Amino acid sequence: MIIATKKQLEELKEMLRGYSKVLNVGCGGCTAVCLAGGQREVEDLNTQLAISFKADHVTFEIDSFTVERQCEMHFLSALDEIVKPYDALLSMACGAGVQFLAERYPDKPTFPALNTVFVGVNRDIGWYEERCKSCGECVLAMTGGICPIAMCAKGLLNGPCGGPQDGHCEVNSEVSCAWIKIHERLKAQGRLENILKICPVREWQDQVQGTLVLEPYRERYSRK
Amino acid sequence: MYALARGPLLWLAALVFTVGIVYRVIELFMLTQKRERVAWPTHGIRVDSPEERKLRMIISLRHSLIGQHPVMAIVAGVFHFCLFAAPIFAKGHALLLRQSWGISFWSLPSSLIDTLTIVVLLGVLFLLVRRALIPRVRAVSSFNDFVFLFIAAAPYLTGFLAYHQWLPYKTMITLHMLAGELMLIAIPFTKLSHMVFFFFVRGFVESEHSVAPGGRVWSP
Amino acid sequence: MVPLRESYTMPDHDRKPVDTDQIKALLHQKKRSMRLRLAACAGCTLCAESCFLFVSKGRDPRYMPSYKVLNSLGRLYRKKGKVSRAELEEMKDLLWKNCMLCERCYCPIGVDLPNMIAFARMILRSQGVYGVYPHSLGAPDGDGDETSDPRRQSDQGQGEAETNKAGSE
Amino acid sequence: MKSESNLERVLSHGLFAVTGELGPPRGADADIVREKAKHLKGRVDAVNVTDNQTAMVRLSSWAGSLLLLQEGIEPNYQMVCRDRNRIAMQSDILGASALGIKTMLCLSGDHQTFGDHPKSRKVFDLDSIQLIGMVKKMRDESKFLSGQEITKPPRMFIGAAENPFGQPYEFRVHRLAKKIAAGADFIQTQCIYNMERFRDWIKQANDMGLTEKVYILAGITPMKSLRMAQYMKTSVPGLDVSDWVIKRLEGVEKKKQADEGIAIACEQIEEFKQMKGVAGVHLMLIEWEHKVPEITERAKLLPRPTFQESAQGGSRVGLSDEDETHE
Repeated sequence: MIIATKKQLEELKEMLRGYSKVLNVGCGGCTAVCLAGGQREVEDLNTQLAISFKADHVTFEIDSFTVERQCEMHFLSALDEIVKPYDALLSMACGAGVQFLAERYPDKPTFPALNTVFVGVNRDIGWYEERCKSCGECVLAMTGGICPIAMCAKGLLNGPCGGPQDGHCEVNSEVSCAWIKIHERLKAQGRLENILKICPVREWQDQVQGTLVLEPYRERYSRK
Repeated sequence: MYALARGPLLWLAALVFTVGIVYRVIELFMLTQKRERVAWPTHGIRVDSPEERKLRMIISLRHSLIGQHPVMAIVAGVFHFCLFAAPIFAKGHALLLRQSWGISFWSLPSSLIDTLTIVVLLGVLFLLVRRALIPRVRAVSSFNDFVFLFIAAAPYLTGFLAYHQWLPYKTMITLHMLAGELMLIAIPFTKLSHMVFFFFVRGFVESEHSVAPGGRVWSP
Repeated sequence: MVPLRESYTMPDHDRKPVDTDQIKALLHQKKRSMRLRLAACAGCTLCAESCFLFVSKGRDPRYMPSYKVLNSLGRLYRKKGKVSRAELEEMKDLLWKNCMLCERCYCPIGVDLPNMIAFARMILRSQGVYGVYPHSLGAPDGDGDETSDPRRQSDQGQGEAETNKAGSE
Repeated sequence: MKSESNLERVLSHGLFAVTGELGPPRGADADIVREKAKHLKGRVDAVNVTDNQTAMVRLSSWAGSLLLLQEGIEPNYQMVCRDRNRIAMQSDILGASALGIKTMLCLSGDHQTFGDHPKSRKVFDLDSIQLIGMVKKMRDESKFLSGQEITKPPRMFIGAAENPFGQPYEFRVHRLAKKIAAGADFIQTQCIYNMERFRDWIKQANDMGLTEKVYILAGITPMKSLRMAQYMKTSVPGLDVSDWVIKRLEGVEKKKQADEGIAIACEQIEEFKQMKGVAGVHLMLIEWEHKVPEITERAKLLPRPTFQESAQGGSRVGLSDEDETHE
């Protein structure tokens, strides 16, 4: 799941200064699940902004609407009529959702309310951990299901650097060394030979904006 | 009938109620488990800005049940409070306790109990009207819901009538005892079991909305 | 554990009858905990506003978390698994179209509705009934499953949709 | 010979090699490099020029290496993966080779959070082992990483680092094996303060036949003081300081602690001279370059061999008398 967290109120106020009628669009996808951009957070933020601007004697009106997911156009279509009277849009989706919203309503200034932080897991309520860098070439088969790209500070592919201390990363003693964990797990599974071979230089996949078309759908999108 | 209601049936109801509640609590303990935490978050804690912190109280209040549904929240709160307080502190019940077991239990003035009872009855009326008239409540209502409203209201209505002796006392008090016994028996095994569920789950099971995280989670 | 008949190919549900025994067995697995939850629901409807779909779709009661649960899992238990395929299809709409499983619903009593929705979804999947993305090639109803076409949803939602106001002058 | 590297000559002649280290200044100050170089000249076979060590911005390592070349010292050009992608690295390697740099050390590099620009973007396009493989490919196959031909390949003696004390311990020797398989010609180890563990590690390397394929230079950093020893024990990641080191420094008065530190280093060097699988020592005297003459003297590492180029491409060993001319 994509994890995001709300920008601080001060930054959002600075962004929205000068717009008096704003629609805050929530997202029922990942950001709702990670307690960052669901309906509840939309209402919370709107209340914060309304009170805060009122205290500054700034005329400001903000309404809310939450869609299923902002990363899909047909869900955004529900907003077509609704957005009309607004000066600006505030999006509580991830960075991808914000851009799709902005794309659907190009004449409306669209602002992000969240910082999208990583692809991660839900460790517990309100506690998330990064697990994936969406690098496009998964190495988890080699590394026993622990990602060195996401979880080693240097993204090393051929074993740990010289620095781990008591099982922790030298960069942050609160973080476990990914390679020690990889070594441990592979050893337990009897698969250490995985990391005794040299992992060759990777072909990074992030040169241009990623696009993916599934083969069965290729026909559908081929230019006639 | 009076003797039956006051004797064996009362015992039976009390027994079923107690055993039932204990059973439900044990069941809830069995269906949940202690949250095993092997790791704790050590970094990456998002810090709210001072202004956000200042507004936190207002926002949580505004988005709590009281902020969102003030009428329903207050009615539900007062209703449930009176539902408990009226029978526990009724003079008649304390008297009965002293006569049977010689235990003295303090009670509230009858006029106050009277008021509590009226509040309960008004609360039931409110819930009844709500259930009958508001479409979204009707959408999740079945015949049972009305039955349970009746079961909840019956002891209070009969008790009120018996106390004021507007109808034949002996009949009313028998009905009152029967109604009370019915309610006690119904609590652990019907919709009224939300009494146990509420205290246990909101208090012990961790969730986004748990009031007091008790460190338990639902077992898979 | 009863093995799930998860099908990854086109389910041939038109021909296959509903496997009541399998549904029963699945229902039995979590009978205690699910029935306890179902019984605890007081039908107060205070969960409604916590569902963004309820709010976005013109406060249609069919989007209420309790409605969705009572009319899917609740019905399965009430009928002891003896449901027709048509009923399962109805439940499918409630469980996939009307719920995004964002797990953000609020119950004052503490019933964890998402858990129940997820369990009901699992039971439906065991019968080859599940929400399919519109126009996906693997859709059981061929090209485009009408009932789960979100564009229909949004058309329906548009007229009734209302925004929530929070403003200051 | 894989390169014309002085270090390679020393090692291939079976001589006990000595390398030093020089940290370039945090300024465009060539004189500082020259000043430090004076202490090293003639006393070591090559000098590591660090590449923005601890991620602090410093004069670049190739420029520092050129300054050493001008001073007549063989630089061991360090390159880390933190700041450059494969394009910049290959280009720098070609440039360094063209200007006469013949030895290089391939490292992953300290993480940027340790330095003065902690929020800079990390690169780590390659890791150290992949970098070693890339340099080898450029040198031996005359090909870029892409597989395209290099007109004139860089002739580099390829070094790598290894930390025998890093975790997980049992993996360290395998990591050494990986570096050798990737193409490392020599290894410089992390500073050694735990002789038992080092002996164990070198034994493993001997048993696996690794020391026959690579020259291992044991890392030495004499303790300047008890405080430094305590700091290194507790606060430097990947270091393993044995209690006996601390005890010995505690045993002498504060003024003589530096002297004791050098004494310990000399004893270690004596052991390394005898140790099977150790081909030399790497002296890392951090901001203590002026002590190099004293240590090399006391450890009987002088004079250093010199080689005279013969027309046939071979070389003749001689012994340096540089230290006399410099005193």
